[in-house]
Amino acid sequence: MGTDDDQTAVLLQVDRLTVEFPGVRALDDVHFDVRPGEVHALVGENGAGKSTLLKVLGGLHRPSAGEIRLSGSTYRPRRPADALHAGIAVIYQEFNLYPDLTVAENVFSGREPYHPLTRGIDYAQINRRAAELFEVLGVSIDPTATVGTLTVSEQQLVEIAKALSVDGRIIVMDEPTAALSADEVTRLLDVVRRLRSEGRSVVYVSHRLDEVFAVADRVTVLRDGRHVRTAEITATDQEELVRLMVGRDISSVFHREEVQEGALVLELDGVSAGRQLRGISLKVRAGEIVGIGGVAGAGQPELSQVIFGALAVSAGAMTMDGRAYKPKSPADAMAAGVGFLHEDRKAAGILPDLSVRDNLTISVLHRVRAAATRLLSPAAQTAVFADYRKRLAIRTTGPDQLIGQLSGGNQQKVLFGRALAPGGRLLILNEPTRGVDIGAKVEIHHLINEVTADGTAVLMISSDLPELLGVSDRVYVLAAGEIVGHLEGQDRTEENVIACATTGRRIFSEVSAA
Amino acid sequence: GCSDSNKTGSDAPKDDKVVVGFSVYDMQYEFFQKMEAGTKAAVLAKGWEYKLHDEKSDENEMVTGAQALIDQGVDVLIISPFKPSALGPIIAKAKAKNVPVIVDDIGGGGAPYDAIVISDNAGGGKLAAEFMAKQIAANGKTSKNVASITCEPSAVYAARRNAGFKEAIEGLGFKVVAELSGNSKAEEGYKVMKDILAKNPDVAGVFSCNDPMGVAAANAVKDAGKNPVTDIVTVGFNADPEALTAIKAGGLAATVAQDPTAMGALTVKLAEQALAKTAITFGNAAEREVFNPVKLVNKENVDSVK
Amino acid sequence: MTDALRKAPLALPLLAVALVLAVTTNSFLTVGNLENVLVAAAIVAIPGLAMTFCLAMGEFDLSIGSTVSLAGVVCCSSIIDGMPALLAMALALVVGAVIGLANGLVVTKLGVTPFIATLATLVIVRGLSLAYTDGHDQIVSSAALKYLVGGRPLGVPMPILLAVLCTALAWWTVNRTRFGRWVCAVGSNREAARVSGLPVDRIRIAVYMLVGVAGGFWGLLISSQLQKGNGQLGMGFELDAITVVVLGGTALLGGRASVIGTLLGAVLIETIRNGLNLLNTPPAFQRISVGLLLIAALALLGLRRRTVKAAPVPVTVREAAA
Amino acid sequence: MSTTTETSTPVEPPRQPGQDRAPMARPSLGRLWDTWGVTAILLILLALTPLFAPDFMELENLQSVLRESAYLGIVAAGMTFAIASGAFDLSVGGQLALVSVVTLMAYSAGGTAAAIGAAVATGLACGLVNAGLITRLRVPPFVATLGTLFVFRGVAYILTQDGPKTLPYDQIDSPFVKIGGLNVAGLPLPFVIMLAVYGAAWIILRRTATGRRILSYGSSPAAARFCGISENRIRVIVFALVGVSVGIAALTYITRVWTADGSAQDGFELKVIAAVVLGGTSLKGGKGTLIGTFSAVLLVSVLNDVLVSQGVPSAYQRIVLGCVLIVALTIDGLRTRFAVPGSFRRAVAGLAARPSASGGA
Ligand SMILES: Nc1ncnc2c1ncn2[C@@H]1O[C@H](COP(=O)(O)OP(=O)(O)OP(=O)(O)O)[C@@H](O)[C@H]1O
Ligand SMILES: Nc1ncnc2c1ncn2[C@@H]1O[C@H](COP(=O)(O)OP(=O)(O)OP(=O)(O)O)[C@@H](O)[C@H]1O
Ligand SMILES: O[C@@H]1[C@@H](O)[C@H](O)OC[C@H]1O
Ligand SMILES: [Mg+2]
Ligand SMILES: [Mg+2]
Repeated sequence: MGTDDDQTAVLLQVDRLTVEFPGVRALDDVHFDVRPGEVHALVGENGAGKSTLLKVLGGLHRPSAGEIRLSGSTYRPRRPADALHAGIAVIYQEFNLYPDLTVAENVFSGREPYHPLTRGIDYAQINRRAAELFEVLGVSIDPTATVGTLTVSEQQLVEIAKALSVDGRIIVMDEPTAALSADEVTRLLDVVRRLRSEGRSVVYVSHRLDEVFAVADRVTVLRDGRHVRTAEITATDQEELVRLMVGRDISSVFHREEVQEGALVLELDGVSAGRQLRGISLKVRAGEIVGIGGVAGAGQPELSQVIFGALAVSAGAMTMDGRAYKPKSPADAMAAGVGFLHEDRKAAGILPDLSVRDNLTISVLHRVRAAATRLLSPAAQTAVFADYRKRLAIRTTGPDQLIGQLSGGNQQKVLFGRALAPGGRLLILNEPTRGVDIGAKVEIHHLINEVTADGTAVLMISSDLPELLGVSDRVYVLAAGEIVGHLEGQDRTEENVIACATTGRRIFSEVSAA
Repeated sequence: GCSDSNKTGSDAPKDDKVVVGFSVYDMQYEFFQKMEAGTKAAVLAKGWEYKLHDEKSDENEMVTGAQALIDQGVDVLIISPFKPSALGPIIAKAKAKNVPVIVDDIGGGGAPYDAIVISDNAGGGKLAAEFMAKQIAANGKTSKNVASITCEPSAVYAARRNAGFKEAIEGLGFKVVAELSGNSKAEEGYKVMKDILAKNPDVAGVFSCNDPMGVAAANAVKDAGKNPVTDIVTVGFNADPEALTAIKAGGLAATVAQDPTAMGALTVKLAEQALAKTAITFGNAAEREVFNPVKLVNKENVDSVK
Repeated sequence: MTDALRKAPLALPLLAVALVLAVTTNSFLTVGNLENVLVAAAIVAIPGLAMTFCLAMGEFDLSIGSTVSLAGVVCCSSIIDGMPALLAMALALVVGAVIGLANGLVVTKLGVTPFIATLATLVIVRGLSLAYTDGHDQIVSSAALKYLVGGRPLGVPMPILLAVLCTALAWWTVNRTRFGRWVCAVGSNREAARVSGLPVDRIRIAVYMLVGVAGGFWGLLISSQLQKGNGQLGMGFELDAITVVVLGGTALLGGRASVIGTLLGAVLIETIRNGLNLLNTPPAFQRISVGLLLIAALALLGLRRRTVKAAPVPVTVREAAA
Repeated sequence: MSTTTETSTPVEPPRQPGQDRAPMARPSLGRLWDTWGVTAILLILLALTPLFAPDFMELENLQSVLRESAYLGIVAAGMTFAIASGAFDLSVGGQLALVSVVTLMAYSAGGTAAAIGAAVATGLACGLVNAGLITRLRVPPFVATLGTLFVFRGVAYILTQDGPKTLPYDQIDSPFVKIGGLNVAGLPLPFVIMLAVYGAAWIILRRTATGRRILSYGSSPAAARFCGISENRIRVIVFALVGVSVGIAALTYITRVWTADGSAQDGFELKVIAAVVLGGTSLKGGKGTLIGTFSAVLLVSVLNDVLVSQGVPSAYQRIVLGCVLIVALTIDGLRTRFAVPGSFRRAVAGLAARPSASGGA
């Protein structure tokens, strides 16, 4: 090994890296390095090229120019297996899990140990080791559960466990916390610190700058595929990072317009659905933003899907605008004026083979047809596309780009636009800003605010506590499929939400009961 | 080189040389290979030109290819039709261009062809029945139960064989206790025979409408520990080489032979008559049928069959 | 009981069909007939097991029927040419393996969709087989070959014994070995398998070779029964093999393999076929019955599934968190 | 030792929201290939054909090729919808047999109009039976249509137990028979019908809400559901479209071959599916190209015609046809592999730089 201090201090060195896709240069002459035992954060707007850089490290993309050196020697992964052999474990932004296999099988895929006696896969061992990993992460996930039945946040945790189970020198995490609850984030950050103390390096991508400041030693900012700055974390601050990322100042203060108490839009009365939801009663009024909080797995997606007609009601009743509301399918719900954003972008959000324009207009096809012929009008579709692209700052090469080729955050913006497009009575938003950058997050919050001004009611499910409390007028808290809290006014505090969600306390504000 | 017998440009003067087009059922079967050889030899012997089209067991290919032969200017069309009932459009086109049509085997489908050379399928079935009854008696069996394995329901010629067999065997006092389809295939013939043996272990004979099924049925009989000649008289149809081999080895009781080579030669003779507009002597004038005889082949005469 | 049904859902329709046949015929329940049915089922179950891997991997192999033919032709003509029977049989398996390798390479290295690649192989291999035999039967009389279906070690017909062995082996491979898990992993999410560092191309090639060898073996079984090889044999067998797998519950989209299901699927199909013959059903009605019974068997499962699982993917259906 | 590295890039003026750094409107080669690739191969084949088959270009031969490919082409148009929606219909062979038999029966009972009505109605009915099994009884499309393949053929067999249904020869001048034989401005009527079907199909797939929903469902059934697309409606529409296409195709088929029974066009389903997939429609659903299907149908027909006219024995015809299938899709496979700019150059360079190290793995 070299004797030069500056050389040995670098474990991974990326030089003049360029990556091109048809129509886009995703990375342009980028340099980046990782030292042993450091946490190096990578930040930038949606589409800045963060994931692309990580995919190069993981052997998924081949650069068109540039060099990478690992411990001083050339590192040129041709396939993911090469990265694993080199001790680089990557948690990708979009999950890579086998829905049909068990949690433990997913975690140890490719490295399944054989039992010395039976010469078959040692299930006892992998189940035990998976359980241990989840224990470290502070969650209880059944190693024998089928991954396809897990929630998004559980799937994220499986991905994390998978990376931890590899004894990697460098652990790369692409937005690992986008789908995690506050509690789980805290634990993950502890895990990251522990990895560092073991002398391992972590590359950490997140749009949540507080996490970056809580855990990183250094930070690199990418913008438009170019390197902007690398700095010791102590030598910078949030405002500076934001400015470097977006090239301008952003006020992250959300200003909620005063809304006047509207008419009752949706009411749930003792609604149950299988074992997932029990006796849910809640009300949403016109122009109101009602938040739903709780730890992951408390029944939030089920609640939203019951209202959207995707999950059957087993007991209780719903009314919409005072009339009985019994949607048999999402199509029914949409016909009644309900819009919906799913929390699982990849599995139930994007239409991967369709263009951005088609993804945006699929729920409003009747509005982009020529009146006389009832044929779709490409021009009208493009107009819808142009409108949302502008309002949401969607970064794409054009209306015909396939949505699968967008960066994760930009996909999320398209899906948000899709949910918004039909307009109507009620908008159900599951994790509306999952994976979007700081600027777009503010923009989305403004848009939510705007739709309520037209009298649309919003039901927002968010595991991001500041968002939940900052954006909604009232908050219901779910725990184990039941409503355990209803927080209004002064009571809307992080402490109260956490108390209800995790400690079994029940808090019901008395401000305006009915 | 592309100046072989397949090619006659339409640029060749029409009346220079008689061009015969032959559309064959499927060149993947030995039966039709022999028929083709017989036809071709007879055509070339006359100093005529010969064009071949293979229908590949497909009615669409049959119509397209036969019509294409007419388009290419053949003077006479000989066809061994995969689907006799699809001869209509071909003959319509031939009539429009004044091309006589001679059908070889399978069936005429009711269309106005000039003549059809046909094996006596029903007669063959009858021969099979008579032989079977005799052999059963010789075996000393008292059971009056027999079975038959048929081709796919759409094979009209095969249905005639079965009908001829059934009528004759029942006339001899037997009962056809199982009549199942092996879809002309050896694999299925074998399985069907096994099922027959399970249900009617006492059958004294079995007739199959073609030899692949017949030999397969004989194999099934052997696999059940019985003899296909002396226990269960197994008879096929066609005199395919595998049947002749089996008969010699005592692995099949009999088959019914047609003579496809001779049939091919006969169609050419009829074609010449049709071209010369001389009258044809029909075996059955109503259907313009010219019969080609069939004969039963068993251990005694198998060596005389080529 | 319900758990057993969930694991082997075909057991119910199978029992129903068997019951009906036991009542309506007096020959169904005879030893000879049951043996018939089981031998026939074993012969399609063995390639079906290989095909189970292919479907679990989310892919199809349509070429197996042609492999049956070519393998049989190669084996029989080699025996005719004086090759020792065992060697000729091994050669037939090699032919199957080579066809499988070709499929695997075309699919992985040339990036051709499996459906078209194996359809092309189906056409090409059939062409080879027909060109080689030129329509002539390759007739053999080989005791060694005959033993494959005719042998009765321990008094059990050879195919049944082999099918039981193969099923056990396949079950173990699917559920207890890396290879089996990797096949399901590739079928469940091929991209994830690649990202996890699995040798995806090699897994796929191996599965195609497995199907190829199984196709070769199927060819030997057929040639063993018929004592001949022929370019026409095995036509349409690809659908037979795929049908028993699908009927057995292996998802067409991949990710899961039901080994026992395949075995039951084969038994069900052959029981139906046998039953229709015992009942002397005319061919036209046979087709309808096979079709209707296929649909009925799966409809039974479908209706049951509907009552169990109200909402489709990816709604989280799981026990409420503690 | 510096703690902060700054790139030379200065902080740029704020970017307009939605503005991209590399706006590229021109369609990529890959996208063009998706739609037009098989067409290109077809054109190359057509350009080369006269070199080895001079007779091919004769009018009567061209007409014959177009006429005979129509029925397969029409069903392939319908099948494109099924495959684009992520399902396929294995029963089309049975449908064609049944529709043809019923149509001939209707013709002898009520003439041309009755026959045309019966064809479309029977096709539609078959499609609805499939859809019903899939949506009501929850049978997966593969098994449902495999089952109905047997059932439809079986019914056709039952209807033709006393022999195949046939157009009587004396009906040769009936307008019905003309459907298969007539030429319109030199184009065979079956081909004209096929063109019309493709026109209509293209509009449905590309220009109607229904078409967009079919593609969406095929791309991701789960996501489509949350867009308010009803799975059942998609299934019904798609299988009805296949059925109707078989109904129309049967008209051009039956008036060319004049006969039908339960065995008509054995193995039809694989030919149809192969044409659709060869054309570029993805079996995984979500992607469909009618231009591709159309070209693939003609590609196979032209190839078949050339092989037949050159007197190639059928066994070898198969070998050539299979190889062409592989070559056509290899070009497609390589295209996806080298979609990224510069990847081809790098692959070539990589091959050159790797003289003998390729043996091991
Ligand atoms: N497979 C692909 N094909 C074409 N373009 C792509 C592809 N993958 C990424 N891109 C483009 O590359 C650019 C960088 O994307 P990348 O995913 O690296 O962004 P990111 O910084 O990770 O964004 P986010 O925060 O939204 O995840 C984007 O413009 C994206 O559209
Ligand atoms: N496949 C489908 N899935 C779900 N909803 C549908 C579907 N087709 C139509 N709809 C709904 O039916 C209602 C009528 O709308 P629309 O006029 O678009 O239907 P349509 O007439 O069937 O469409 P098209 O004109 O494309 O045939 C709308 O609410 C629309 O969303
Ligand atoms: O006897 C012939 C049979 O062998 C063949 O398969 O079909 C036509 C028949 O005439
Ligand atoms: Mg990203
Ligand atoms: Mg409409």
